Amino acid sequence: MQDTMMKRASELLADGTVVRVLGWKNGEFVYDPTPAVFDSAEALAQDFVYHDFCGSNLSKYLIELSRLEGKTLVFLKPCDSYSLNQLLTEHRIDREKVYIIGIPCDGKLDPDTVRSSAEGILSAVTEGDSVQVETMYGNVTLNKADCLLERCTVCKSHKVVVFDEMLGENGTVNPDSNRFDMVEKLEAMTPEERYEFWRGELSRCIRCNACRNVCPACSCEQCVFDSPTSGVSQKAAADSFEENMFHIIRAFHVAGRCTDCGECSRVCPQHIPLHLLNRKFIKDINTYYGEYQAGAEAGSRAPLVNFTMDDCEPNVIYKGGSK
Amino acid sequence: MQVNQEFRPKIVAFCCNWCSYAGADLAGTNRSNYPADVKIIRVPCSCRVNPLFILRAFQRGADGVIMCGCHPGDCHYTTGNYYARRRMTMLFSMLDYLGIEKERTRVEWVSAAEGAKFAATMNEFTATIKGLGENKRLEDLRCKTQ
Amino acid sequence: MKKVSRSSLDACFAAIAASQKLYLPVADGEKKRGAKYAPWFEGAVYSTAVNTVRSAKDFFFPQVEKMTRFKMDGKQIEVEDIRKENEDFVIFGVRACDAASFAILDSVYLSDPVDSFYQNRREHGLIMTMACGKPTETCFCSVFGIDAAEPAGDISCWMTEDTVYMQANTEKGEALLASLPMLEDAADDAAEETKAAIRQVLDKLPLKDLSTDAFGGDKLMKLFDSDKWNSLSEACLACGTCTFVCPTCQCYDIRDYDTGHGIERFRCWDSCMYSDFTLCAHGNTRTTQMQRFRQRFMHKLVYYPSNNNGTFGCVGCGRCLKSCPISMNIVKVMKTLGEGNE
Amino acid sequence: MKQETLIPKIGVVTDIRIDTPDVKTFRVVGLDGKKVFEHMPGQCAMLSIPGVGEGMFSITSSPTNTEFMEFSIKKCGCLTSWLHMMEVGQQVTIRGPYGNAFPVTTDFQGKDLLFIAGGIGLAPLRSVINYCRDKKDEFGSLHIIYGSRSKDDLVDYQEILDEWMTDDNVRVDLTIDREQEGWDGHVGFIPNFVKELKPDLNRTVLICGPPIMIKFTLDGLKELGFSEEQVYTTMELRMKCGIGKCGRCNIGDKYVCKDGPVFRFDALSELPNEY
Repeated sequence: MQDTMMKRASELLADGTVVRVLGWKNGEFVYDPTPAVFDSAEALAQDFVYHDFCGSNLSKYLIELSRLEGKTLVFLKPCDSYSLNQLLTEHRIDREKVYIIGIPCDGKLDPDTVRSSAEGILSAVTEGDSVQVETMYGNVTLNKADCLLERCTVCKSHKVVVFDEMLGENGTVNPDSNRFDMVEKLEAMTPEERYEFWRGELSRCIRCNACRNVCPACSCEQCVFDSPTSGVSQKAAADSFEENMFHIIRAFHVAGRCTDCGECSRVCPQHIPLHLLNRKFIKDINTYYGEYQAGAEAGSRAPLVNFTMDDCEPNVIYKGGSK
Repeated sequence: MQVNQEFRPKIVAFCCNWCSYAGADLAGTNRSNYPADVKIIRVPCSCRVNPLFILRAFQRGADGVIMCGCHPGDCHYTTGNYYARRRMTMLFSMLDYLGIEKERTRVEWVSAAEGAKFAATMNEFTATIKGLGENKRLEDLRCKTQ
Repeated sequence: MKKVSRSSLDACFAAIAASQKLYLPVADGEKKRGAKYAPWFEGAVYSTAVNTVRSAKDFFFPQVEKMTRFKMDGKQIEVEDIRKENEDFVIFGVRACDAASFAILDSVYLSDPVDSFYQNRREHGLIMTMACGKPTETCFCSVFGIDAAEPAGDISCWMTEDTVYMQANTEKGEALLASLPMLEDAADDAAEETKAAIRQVLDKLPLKDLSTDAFGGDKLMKLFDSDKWNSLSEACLACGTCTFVCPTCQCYDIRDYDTGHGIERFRCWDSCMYSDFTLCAHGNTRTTQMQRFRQRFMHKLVYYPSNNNGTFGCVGCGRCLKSCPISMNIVKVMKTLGEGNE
Repeated sequence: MKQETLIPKIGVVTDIRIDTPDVKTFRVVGLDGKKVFEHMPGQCAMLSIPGVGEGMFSITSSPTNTEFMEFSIKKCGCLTSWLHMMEVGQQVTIRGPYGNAFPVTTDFQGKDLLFIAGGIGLAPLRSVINYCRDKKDEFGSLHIIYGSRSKDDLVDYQEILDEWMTDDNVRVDLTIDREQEGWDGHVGFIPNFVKELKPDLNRTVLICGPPIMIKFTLDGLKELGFSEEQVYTTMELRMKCGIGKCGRCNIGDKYVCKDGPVFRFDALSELPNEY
């Protein structure tokens, strides 16, 4: 795949369709490619990579890049294409300035998960369903399914929803994704258990803002949490309230716009399952206001900036079991 | 020292200027009783209530937060409360999801003519909160007086 | 040198914890993939993970620290000094890199004027280090002259399959070891074999040959003006992950919080990666992410050495290599800037 | 427990003088009515209103003033706006003194000095000017070139007229940016004015003002034949701790709060241009 991508990118650079390519750059190790902009075939040949550790979502970078002169070529995985669509809906990206090549994806690996069963990774190669890891302390063969990023284990869609051209076969939406299982499990708990669960998770937060800054839906020029006059500006999670508030408000701000790309959970240095907050909102929206997938089509109206006369009343949440 | 004193909850009520605030006024002129523990904050429309307001109320020591607005369809600004309705449903559901007692939050539609409903709602809500006791799960320890 | 069997290690912890707070790394987080320092409790399992997600600097320079309280009354202000003498505590299992980071923090906080908050914690903390049995590919402490087989601290420990060796380096450490009855005497060279084994692994680390030649105070302008910063920083998300997990990042912010019954002044970690780090009323001196990104690495590799006799402000713990959302880190920066600049 | 510089003392504002529409001068003493601490010309102090913010301000009164300290503060942000609303009797928190000072006891001894200030930039220099006037025999003559947007924006105008201009040892040249009714002095920007005046090349120069003014004035001085070793300035960046630990006010490896705020230009030109 990498070679095909590189070849196509070089062609598009050569014929002037695009002036730069947004992709992944080879890292120090096998698992740490960095998003990078390439402006020549030589640069691509030198550093461009695409493999199973290229998990990062490139769509947010296009906000900046689409403001530059000339077109930018971007490679989008199915997840990323939903984010891009959502950004198009919000008029954050100029579609004319972006050339999208869709690339199929069958799940990306989580370096941290690999590391937890293979300390001292020197190389890792995917071969079918397994990952061959060479470590400083010997070779290990892992099951690929066990090393995937959380979002990939419950993949919602293999379909690239917006593209100018597709490399390889486009996939389909996966209606059998059980991505809400954990949300349901939490809902079934008692409030006390839920409270304990979330305290345990959120108390680890170090307020590094990685979740916010990586989030394609968090595209505000200035965040409410950065405003010195808002009164909520706190760099540090000074107490449990701050921790709760930051994550509630952040999830709320992206509710209805979150495409469930899972970047927040991927980047969290403390492995807080932040996707569970977003998925709760997605699930609630689906339940109360009808099925909605943010980013599935450009231009759709997000549920929280929409209404119907006969929406359910807020007391709906008091009804029905522990729900 | 305060020992064995009856628990007096702090309750914040966000009332829309056009209906619920007038409803509260009517409750007053009609001499309907409702607890003094309810602190009313007048907002131009229920839609003005940002989720942050609700959280901030809890941070500052509220034990319960209720939002009152015009009945759906009666909004002074035509559609404000429809948006508020969705927003609060989502927020309250999230609070519940985080294990914060859902009974501490409520939305009630009170028109300018419903003074009695306002008083009754506040009485009932205050009783509920009294039953729940102090807000412990969404408190900011720094704001507690020693 | 003393020794204790691994089966008696728990008893050893219990004995320490009986008289003071003891913190040790335990598995943490979703699927227990990380490790964190936690207060010892009955049944706590010491995690041998090569490093905790957060560094040990938290013990001396916590993320949030209350400094002063103000009572405001009309035009009057009353200042309340809320500092208290810290209680004694012991941290077990600090790695050589983190142990070396304390010296770096010391040179900032214990230089005149002394930071009494930090000093207070430092004086009451006892550090028990643990040699790295299984260093990992992200480790590069040797680049900064740190020997993972010979960690510093008040007490250094080495762990084998069945035994833990402990060597006191300070009087404080000596006293603690003397108070533990379950320790047996061991030959002074008992840990040599373990050390040799560790050094063998260290010698195979992929990053061991990272060069620091291109860095230091005397290279200031050359590095500052390098055109490589643009491409290095282009993907940076401006989050503070690298700074917050870093054992040597020491910048802080001072903020006031209105509690409704007074003002609490606290300090919290700050990150030079944040846009408001240098924001003044008249504008910002670092307006682009490239400038902020450059500041972080210049501080570690140039400014800090320039002010501290050439000591680098990095200890090679590798945390930023594991945590950065876009996998940009000090190793990549050093390699890129070092190219052709030796 | 040890003295902690980060824990401030209380100061009382005993007098407020309105200098210009956006600059006020505050007189501050301790709770005991005496000076809170001693300082040298050019040093700064952290003033704060708890809950509003804390900021570094240069002490504009001369150390030779044994009764009080003064701060000339321009209203430009959150904290300064609050300070401008203060009334006499208001308490503020104060800590310091921070930073180095102008080398008045060493390099400046016996020298003729040239002060070039723009707008609020006079504030830090006023401390030096009055120090030198009070210790006449330690310094040569003083030449002050001061300019502002308009006559109303001249800080300490009354003091300039009444005290500095009447002092035989001091020469004052004033300028404003644009023609104004009731102004018969020079009109024009400071860099050009300095070039026109052709000040004596032996003088040691102290510049303070907006960055753009400093830049062009320095170019002008070099054209006239001044060397960078002769010129001093004082800097300002965002500060939190004031003691070189919080890590934000650095220019290269120098912290403005600790190694500055006074820099000689030859030292500054060896540092990155990040200010």
